[in-house]
Amino acid sequence: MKKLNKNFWVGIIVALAFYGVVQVLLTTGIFTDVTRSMLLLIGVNIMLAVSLNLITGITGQFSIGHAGFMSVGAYTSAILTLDYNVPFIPGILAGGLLAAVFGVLIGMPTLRLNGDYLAIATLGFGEIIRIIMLNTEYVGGASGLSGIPAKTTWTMLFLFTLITVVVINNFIGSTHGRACIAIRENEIAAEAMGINTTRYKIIAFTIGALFAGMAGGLSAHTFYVITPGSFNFLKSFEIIVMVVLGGLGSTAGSIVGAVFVTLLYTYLREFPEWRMIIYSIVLILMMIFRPSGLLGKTKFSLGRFGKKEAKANDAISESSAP
Amino acid sequence: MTQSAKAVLLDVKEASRSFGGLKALSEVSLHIGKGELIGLIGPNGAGKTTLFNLLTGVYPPSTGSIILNNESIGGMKPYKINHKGAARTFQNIRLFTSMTVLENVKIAFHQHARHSLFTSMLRLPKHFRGEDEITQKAMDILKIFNLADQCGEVASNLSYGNQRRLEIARALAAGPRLLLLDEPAAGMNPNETRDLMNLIAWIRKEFDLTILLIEHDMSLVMGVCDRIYVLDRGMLIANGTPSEIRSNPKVIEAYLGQEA
Amino acid sequence: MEYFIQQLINGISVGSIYALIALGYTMVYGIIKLINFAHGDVFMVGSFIGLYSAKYLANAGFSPVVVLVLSLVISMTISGLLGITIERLAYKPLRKSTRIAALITAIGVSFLLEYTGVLILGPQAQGFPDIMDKKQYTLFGTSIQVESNQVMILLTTIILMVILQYIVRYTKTGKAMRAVSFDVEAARLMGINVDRTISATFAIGSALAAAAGVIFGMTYNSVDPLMGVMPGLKAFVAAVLGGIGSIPGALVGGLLLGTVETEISSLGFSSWRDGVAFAVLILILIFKPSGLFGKNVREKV
Amino acid sequence: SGCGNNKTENSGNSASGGNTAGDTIKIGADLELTGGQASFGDSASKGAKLAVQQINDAGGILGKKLELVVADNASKSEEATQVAQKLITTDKAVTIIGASTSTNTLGIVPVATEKEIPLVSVGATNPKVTVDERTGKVNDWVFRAAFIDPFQGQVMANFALDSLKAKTAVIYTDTSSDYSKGLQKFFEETFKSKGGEVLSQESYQQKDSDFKAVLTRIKAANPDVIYLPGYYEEVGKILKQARGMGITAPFLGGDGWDSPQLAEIAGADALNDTYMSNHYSPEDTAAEVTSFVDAYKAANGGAVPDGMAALGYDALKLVADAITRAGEADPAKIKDALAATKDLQLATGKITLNETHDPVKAAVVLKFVGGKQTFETKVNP
Amino acid sequence: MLKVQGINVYYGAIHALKDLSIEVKQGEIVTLIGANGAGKSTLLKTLSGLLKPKTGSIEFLDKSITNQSVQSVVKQGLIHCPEGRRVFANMSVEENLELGAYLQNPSSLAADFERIYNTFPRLLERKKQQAGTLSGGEQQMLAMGRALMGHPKLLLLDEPSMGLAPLLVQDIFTIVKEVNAAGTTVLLVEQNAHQALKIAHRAYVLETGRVVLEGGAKELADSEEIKMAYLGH
Ligand SMILES: Nc1ncnc2c1ncn2[C@@H]1O[C@H](COP(=O)(O)OP(=O)(O)OP(=O)(O)O)[C@@H](O)[C@H]1O
Ligand SMILES: Nc1ncnc2c1ncn2[C@@H]1O[C@H](COP(=O)(O)OP(=O)(O)OP(=O)(O)O)[C@@H](O)[C@H]1O
Ligand SMILES: [Mg+2]
Ligand SMILES: [Mg+2]
Repeated sequence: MKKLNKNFWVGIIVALAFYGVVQVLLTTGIFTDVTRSMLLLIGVNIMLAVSLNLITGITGQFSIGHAGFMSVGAYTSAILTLDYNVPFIPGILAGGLLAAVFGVLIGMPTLRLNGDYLAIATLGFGEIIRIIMLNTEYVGGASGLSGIPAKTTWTMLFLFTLITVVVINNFIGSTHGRACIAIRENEIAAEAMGINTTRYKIIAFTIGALFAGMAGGLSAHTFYVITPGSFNFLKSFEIIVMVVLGGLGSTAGSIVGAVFVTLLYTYLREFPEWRMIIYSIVLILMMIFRPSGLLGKTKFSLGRFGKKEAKANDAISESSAP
Repeated sequence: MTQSAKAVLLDVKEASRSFGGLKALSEVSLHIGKGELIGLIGPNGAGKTTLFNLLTGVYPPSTGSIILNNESIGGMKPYKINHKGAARTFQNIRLFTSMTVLENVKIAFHQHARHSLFTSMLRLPKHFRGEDEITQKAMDILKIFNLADQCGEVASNLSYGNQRRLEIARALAAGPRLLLLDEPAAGMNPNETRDLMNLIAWIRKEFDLTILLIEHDMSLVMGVCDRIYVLDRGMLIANGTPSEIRSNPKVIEAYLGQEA
Repeated sequence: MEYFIQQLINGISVGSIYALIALGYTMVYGIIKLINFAHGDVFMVGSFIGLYSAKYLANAGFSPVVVLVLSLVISMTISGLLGITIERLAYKPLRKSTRIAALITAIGVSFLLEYTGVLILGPQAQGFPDIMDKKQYTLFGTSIQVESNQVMILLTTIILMVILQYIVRYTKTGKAMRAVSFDVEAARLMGINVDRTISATFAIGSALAAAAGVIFGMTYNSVDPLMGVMPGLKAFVAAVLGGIGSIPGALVGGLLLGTVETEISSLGFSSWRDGVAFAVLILILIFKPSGLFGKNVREKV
Repeated sequence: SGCGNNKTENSGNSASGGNTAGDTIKIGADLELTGGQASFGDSASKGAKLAVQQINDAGGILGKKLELVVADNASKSEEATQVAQKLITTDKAVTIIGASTSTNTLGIVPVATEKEIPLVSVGATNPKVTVDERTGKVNDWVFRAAFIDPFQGQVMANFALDSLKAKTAVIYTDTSSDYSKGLQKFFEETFKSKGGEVLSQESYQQKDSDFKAVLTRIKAANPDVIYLPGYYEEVGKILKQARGMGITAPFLGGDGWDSPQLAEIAGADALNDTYMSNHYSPEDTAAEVTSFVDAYKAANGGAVPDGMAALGYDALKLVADAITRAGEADPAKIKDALAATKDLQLATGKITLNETHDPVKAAVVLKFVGGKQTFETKVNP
Repeated sequence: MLKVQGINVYYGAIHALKDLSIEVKQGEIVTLIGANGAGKSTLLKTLSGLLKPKTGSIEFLDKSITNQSVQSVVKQGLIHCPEGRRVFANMSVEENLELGAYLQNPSSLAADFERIYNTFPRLLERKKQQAGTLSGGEQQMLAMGRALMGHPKLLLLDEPSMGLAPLLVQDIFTIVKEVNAAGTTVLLVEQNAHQALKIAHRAYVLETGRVVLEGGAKELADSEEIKMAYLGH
């Protein structure tokens, strides 16, 4: 089909080539387990960042509850594979679906909220999910679930990551994605132009949660243990950092951000007591010198909550010179 | 009255709206026939924009009813009203600033898109047909407004005058029956205003539109409108042809002043 | 009944700590619309400065009241300067960027303070000396107890709130702060020194955080480099609950959050405490989308 | 361990005497050097380093020096997994010690099992670390230095009933910690089965500061004893607030109380009439204990070793002993030797590993007097 | 009073003002006219110090203010009433006016309020209303009132008549004349060139960042060239 443009195919081919090379390196043992774990972690983080970018970067809905969706997926799929002998892939998909249900539930009541109020409400939802897990003995309470089989292979993870990126990117590149961007840019105008903003906000939350849930499942089946504590608001922050460092609103940016943060974090492990200090200094410097992220467009306003301060007054200024 | 002959498109019956203690509109009634070009004028703060906001669902009316094309739209959500056939521009330009000119117009076509979310996520053939159609139609509109050359430009990079025109183009793209323009000539110099006037007259014919227009530039209002409604402090004080309005002492006192 | 009142008192005392931290949060937010996630960590720094000054001053033989006042002053001053420094180095370069970029920087500053603290002070919690004895008062022939500290915290919070509200509403600096918060450029055109106004905001906000830190240390006797995380988060919730940017809102939000939490615990559901508290928050926001005191400023179309 | 001197060495570096000439035997330590449990990992790594130093000073094992490779798992189980992979594949450790909590150890267990490398957990107390919860099978490759939750819980329940003559108790658990929940469960079982009554179950979470709401409840319940199986930081605050509110009942706790900061936070007065179970007492006069305490103090600026330091020391000694008996540094042989550990005298007592790879050793009950731990009694398993 | 010599101003790579020189004499009303994007607002922003010229000099009352801060420029009596009103949306009308007098002696505040409320009675009616909810015209009055609170010696007005009802447009121009008659020098930017030239003494015409014409207001108003390009007849 000529319309699947060239970039798309080039992207797919590069991705497959990358997959092949890594696969060879892994089977020949040139890449060790350590590298493999890191690659899996990168994949999971890409899924998280790209899916959050849909909610926050594209639709402009500031969410600090992404770790909550991730945990729903992680717990659901882990319980299914551990206790019900559900095969791996259906388990992951089920985790994603349940997370998507939570996405709808969380999306609905928070639709009345904007900006920072939405942020705190999503943070609250994320914490509520965590506290439910913490107090439910069936899912292991504080000690969580352990002994989860490490079924996430490089091939699986690659496929899931690829699907996430392609599907979300397809969405963004369609009229439906444009509707979401319009909401971010100017909600009042979007609504006046016939866009059902409520519906698209829920859709963004749902799709975002779906993929975050699958990422959670894949992560649980990589690292054996999940505990409620690993899905607290700091985890949500981590995902936001990836999205913003990469460039809010850009899928490619989210990928770059996820890779960058994961690598930074992994390599800094060599300096335990300096790790967080260096990490935080890197964050600050990056934002000062590249406030719109590694791949961000230089001129990029984020609707209401990402608005530049000088524009804060545009509600009342009738015209602004171009 | 002239409009009785024509079918009524918009019928506002005793609509009121207050903000806290302030009565921004009180019991305003007006009707607009299909195909008319109506001006809405009045001093600053008279409630003109507020009336637009009621017509487009930004606020529900406190009391009263609004009937568009035989259907009550009072209190409906803005996007629904848009689907029912009323589109507007804003007094303070509200473009999707970091989207391109073309994308801005495409947004308005969204409601007419025939490809579903699912089709798009999987890039099924229907997606491409749907997107092509939208692009095609959007380009057609841009050509009318002489904006086709700049279709790839980010909206915020357009000059002020072009931003105004893009907003009108975007509203037109939604395929309205009723077009509401809020001070389209603000910030334009007399030359640019004259061009705009011609454009409005032209699209009215070309698209068979009914237009309601707020403007403080009397050359524009008097130049193109069939009839004019005058608001003052939330109340309708006059209604008539431009020449009637021009000589209406109430309007002169409240709005026009001696010189105009 | 006595039990209920006792728990209400407990709740108010927890809430007034939240409120005290929330004041600084809301103040900085109100002026530059930045969720200053490092606020909780300035609170931590303030607490440690208070700890060391109190230890030093007590060893030097000053009387408890002098120790308390001096430690507060020292801690508030140094933290205020720290706040100004943070703003200059980390936030000022981002004034023209998106708010989310500034938010990421704030997260960075927060980690930086926390882990510099860990590096220098070690990860362990340290005891905070009892600067003043805590007295228990029993209310008129009932078994209801009130601690001197609880009264002090509530009073401090209310007094600071009133002062702050006065500053922001009625003083010239306060009006300048509000002007800056709405439109920096227009504020400049009024002759307002924007940089100095923002610095003043950070200084006041950080000094408030430090005061909260010292009082917190005195009350709970334990300080550690990560101590700011939870109170910071709770205070943020309290500020949002009250309507972020609103100074009385911070007080009411804090007290409300504190009492809700305490009531849940007192009913025996303490493991669900934070969950219920967040649920209450969300419910309130659904019915009052900009918090209890936040003005629902809709954009005028 | 006091503050100011807890600089840890970089994980990649050798933590031994620095003698890289000749053959070395590498042991990996997967510990919490940063994050929420950093103080445990820190103590454990100091204890382990001391053991390595002593062994190397005495000529090493099988003619080779030991080398300890310490790596930080940031108090997160998924990082513990990655760190274990690194220690095994990159650093070629023949055995791993760590982590200092059950959850983080559970992140290492599958890696050790898959790679067939023995793992000796320093501080994991949850039974499921060595015995698979679902199959009930003992994991061949996993061992531990600490006694398990059931034992500690039982010790304190018995102590409450027998020594304190308590009939009623309230249990106040840290529900965000599986350690605390483990102790709670076994204390409750034992206490009830022997005729005691548990009046209520209360809970708090880590990093809480104000406990008055629940303490008001407890005060109203008026129990004979309060079991408080938590970590020192919250315990300190709880004791302080409880005593301030006039709760006079004895408080009992576990090894999580073990830190010099406890007395600092709670104050000496609040600690009166409180008891804790622990792995060892630094005041124990047994030769092994005193020599450990003295050497640790000498190496760490006079800091008194806490329980986790002793366990870190013991975990390493367990490994060293197994390597010696195995006769070569081969993981499979070390594993078999570890399983056969018997009557090994260490800092925390004379250890025999039972069929579930858990140490069978005595626990001590310590009483606080004037803010100091004093030896109360020793309870044999 | 104001002497601008050869300034060049850039927005990043965009060269917005090119070697621009103008002069305003004490007591004058000088108007700047030009199409959208000619650089009129940019010039005013540069004068008030919001933008810094790369080269060139600005003298106000015989002192150089070329690189001074906005604050000190305002202090010397050069007050800029910006394009698009820019009122403080969440503050009341009264508080907005008070901020206009930020650098003034508080003792004269009451008198100033009265002066402004006399000029704009509508503002008195809306004294307690949040400025953000005022209508466009009301906001413009507020913005002007706020600038006048600062006792300007030289007042820079950027499109004060935009969006105003015809009656008010006349009012605004009348007010500008009055203000000028009372001793304030005015530099006025207007799209409504017709009206602006009527009240101005002199005018400059800007095109793409350059002065292309200057002269007496009457002469320019009569010039065919100007009529064609800016007056629309
Ligand atoms: N959201 C609101 N809250 C409070 N008052 C409002 C609101 N919207 C409008 N008003 C008030 O209602 C009145 C009418 O305002 P509106 O914007 O409709 O005037 P307008 O006729 O469009 O004036 P202009 O020509 O200046 O734009 C004004 O006094 C305004 O202050
Ligand atoms: N912040 C900015 N960044 C980049 N370019 C700008 C900026 N502001 C203005 N410009 C550009 O500088 C030029 C002059 O703009 P200016 O606003 O001074 O024009 P103006 O004469 O005031 O026009 P108008 O009549 O529309 O107000 C224009 O080309 C404009 O696009
Ligand atoms: Mg209007
Ligand atoms: Mg301009």
